[in-house]
Amino acid sequence: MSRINRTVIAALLATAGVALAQQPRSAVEEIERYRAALGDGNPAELWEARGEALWKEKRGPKNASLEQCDLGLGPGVVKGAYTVLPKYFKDTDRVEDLESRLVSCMVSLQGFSPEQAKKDPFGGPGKKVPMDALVAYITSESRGMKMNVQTTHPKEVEAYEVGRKIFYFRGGPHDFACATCHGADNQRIRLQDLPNLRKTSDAQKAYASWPAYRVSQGEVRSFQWRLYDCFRQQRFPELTFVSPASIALTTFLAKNSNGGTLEAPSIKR
Amino acid sequence: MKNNITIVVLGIASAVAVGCASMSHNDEAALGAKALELMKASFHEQGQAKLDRLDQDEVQKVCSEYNGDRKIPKDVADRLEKAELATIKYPADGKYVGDWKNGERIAQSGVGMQFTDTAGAATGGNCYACHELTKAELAFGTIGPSLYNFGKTRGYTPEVQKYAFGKVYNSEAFSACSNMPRFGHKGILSEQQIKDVVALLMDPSSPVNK
Amino acid sequence: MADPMKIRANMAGDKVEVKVLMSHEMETGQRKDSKGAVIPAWFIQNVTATHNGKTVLSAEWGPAVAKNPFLSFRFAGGKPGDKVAITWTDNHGDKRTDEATIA
Amino acid sequence: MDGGRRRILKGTGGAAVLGLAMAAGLLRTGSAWADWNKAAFDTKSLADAVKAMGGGAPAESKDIAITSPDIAENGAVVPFTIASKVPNTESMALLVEKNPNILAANFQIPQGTEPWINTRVKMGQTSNVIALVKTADGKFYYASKEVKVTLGGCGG
Repeated sequence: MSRINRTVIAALLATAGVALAQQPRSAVEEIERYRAALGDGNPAELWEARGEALWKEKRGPKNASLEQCDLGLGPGVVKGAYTVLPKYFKDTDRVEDLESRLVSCMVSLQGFSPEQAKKDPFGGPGKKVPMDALVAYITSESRGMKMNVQTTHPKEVEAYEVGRKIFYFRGGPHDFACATCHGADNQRIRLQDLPNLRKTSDAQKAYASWPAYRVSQGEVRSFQWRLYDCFRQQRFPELTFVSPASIALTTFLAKNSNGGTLEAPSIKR
Repeated sequence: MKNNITIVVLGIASAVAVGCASMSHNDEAALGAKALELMKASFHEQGQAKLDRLDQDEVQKVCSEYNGDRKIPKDVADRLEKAELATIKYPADGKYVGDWKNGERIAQSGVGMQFTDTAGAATGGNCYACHELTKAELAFGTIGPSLYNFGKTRGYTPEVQKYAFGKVYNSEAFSACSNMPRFGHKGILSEQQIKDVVALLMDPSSPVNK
Repeated sequence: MADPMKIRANMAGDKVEVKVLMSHEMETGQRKDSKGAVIPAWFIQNVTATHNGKTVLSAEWGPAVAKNPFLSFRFAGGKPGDKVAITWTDNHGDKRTDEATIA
Repeated sequence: MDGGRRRILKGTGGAAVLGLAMAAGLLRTGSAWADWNKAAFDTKSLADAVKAMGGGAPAESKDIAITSPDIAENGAVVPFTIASKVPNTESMALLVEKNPNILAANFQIPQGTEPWINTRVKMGQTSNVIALVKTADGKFYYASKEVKVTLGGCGG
């Protein structure tokens, strides 16, 4: 808004007796107020409730629930599980993040084919998918707990190191890497703050705020979606859901956030 | 290949075991190869975005290695800048400055070349994503420096016009491993579009210089 | 079948503060799909809140109310243990009622 | 959507088309129309909206407060709290001047309910937002403030 407009409106408000309580605040301060106003009443709760019901519902060819799924802390333990993911799992002999682990459990416990389990990774307008709801529920059960990802198994070490390489990988017509936007302190794209994911404090805050309800889309978005859409905007080809590169990159980012308190599902622009 | 991976993993494991933060060049190269292999298997082509977007050119390869705490050595930077400078195709008519109003539209628009975009459709430069340009637009990014008053402070000279054209055409020619896309070299913006963006920066009547 | 609402009703001083989240697309009828066809409007038109059978709020909404709507309001005369019921009706005639206990 | 409905009614009038329109959810049947003021939701200006609600010219009032951020990070969800100290407030509405239709929501406030509402609306662009109050004696009062809608994210 031009300065003149602001003055006119301030005058109008003053005339109307609605006193401007403060001096005009900066754009960044106003965005902070916007976010704070949304914090109370996060529609992600609707997904969490749906996810909890889905977790307990008997589904698939084996007509079984997911309740015996081992998310990393033993079969059936949901509380805190998200804080240790991604993690190496012996039964599948690979490192899995939450979404890929859910796919594995849908296959092993419920009898879905891998294709069926991966078919609808993300919701959209008028399309609710089980994956988003399960992710919302499971992460909400770790809310307030500290991230604690370990790289003790050689495959965990490898995933972390490969993930680091992917983070710095520049490609596509625009030469973008993850690091292009997330490699320096105190930067913004348009008005959005960009966390420096090379720095512990930023990585903690950023990673631990996903998944999130995105108001611009009206959907709960998982971390797999976060990477998928970042790569789209990097002008890369389409990232395959729960692909090895996505899990490696997640391992790198998740471990860098260790010690950060999970504040998810959160609400974001 | 399988043997190679095992060796890489062992290399990493030992590096971690001794609490070593930096790895040898060989380990990094092997990891890079592994990462590329994994990426090729983890992305699929969609729309205009084919898998060859993962094939890095020299700038992308070198700048992926020199990142974060590893600063690019001066001789490597000089070599890159020289090679990139040679790619710039300056306008045959010698005119660098187009229409700033169109330049403003290009600076605002971030569409183009994503797998969700229509191939061949006009693309934007998305300058505001990273740069402050005018006082009217509050939603500007700070990845790049403020370009407000670009022409006013530098002077509306042909030399600055030419520099601005070249910088937008191929930023790597002036600053190796810059975060800024090579808009001309990579065919993101046409010559005319770059002229229009130059006008936004260099036209005395552009809001950038108000 | 619409998803359940998420309703919270808490004492705030001598009043009851109600916060409710509803699961609804709130499609404006102005958007187009990827093929260029207009997506028909689909939105909640009426919301009614009752406490002990008495209406404590009623609302008419247009499609400009945000997707997955949030609504908060306060009324007097309630006490912990009482029930608050919310009903919405959309322009398809779909309807949903949920209830919460005042805490 | 209402424009679409009028077009269908005027343009063809065929029963089959109407049937299709109903099936597509463009038209509704039944009594729900009765308690949804379609005329008011079709209006484009404050004056017309008030007229459709059965009032005359609204007066600006200092007893109405709109609380919201001055800048919305995304227009899809903009949070507002509206509160009225106007005596005998009977209903409160939220209007967004530059939306395709100005009226976003209207709340009936019975005795015992505080004239205070917190909700979220969509804004297509930077606009004045108006809180409109109707009193028990049929008078209308309003207050307004501008909210800027910014382009979020990477802009792509």
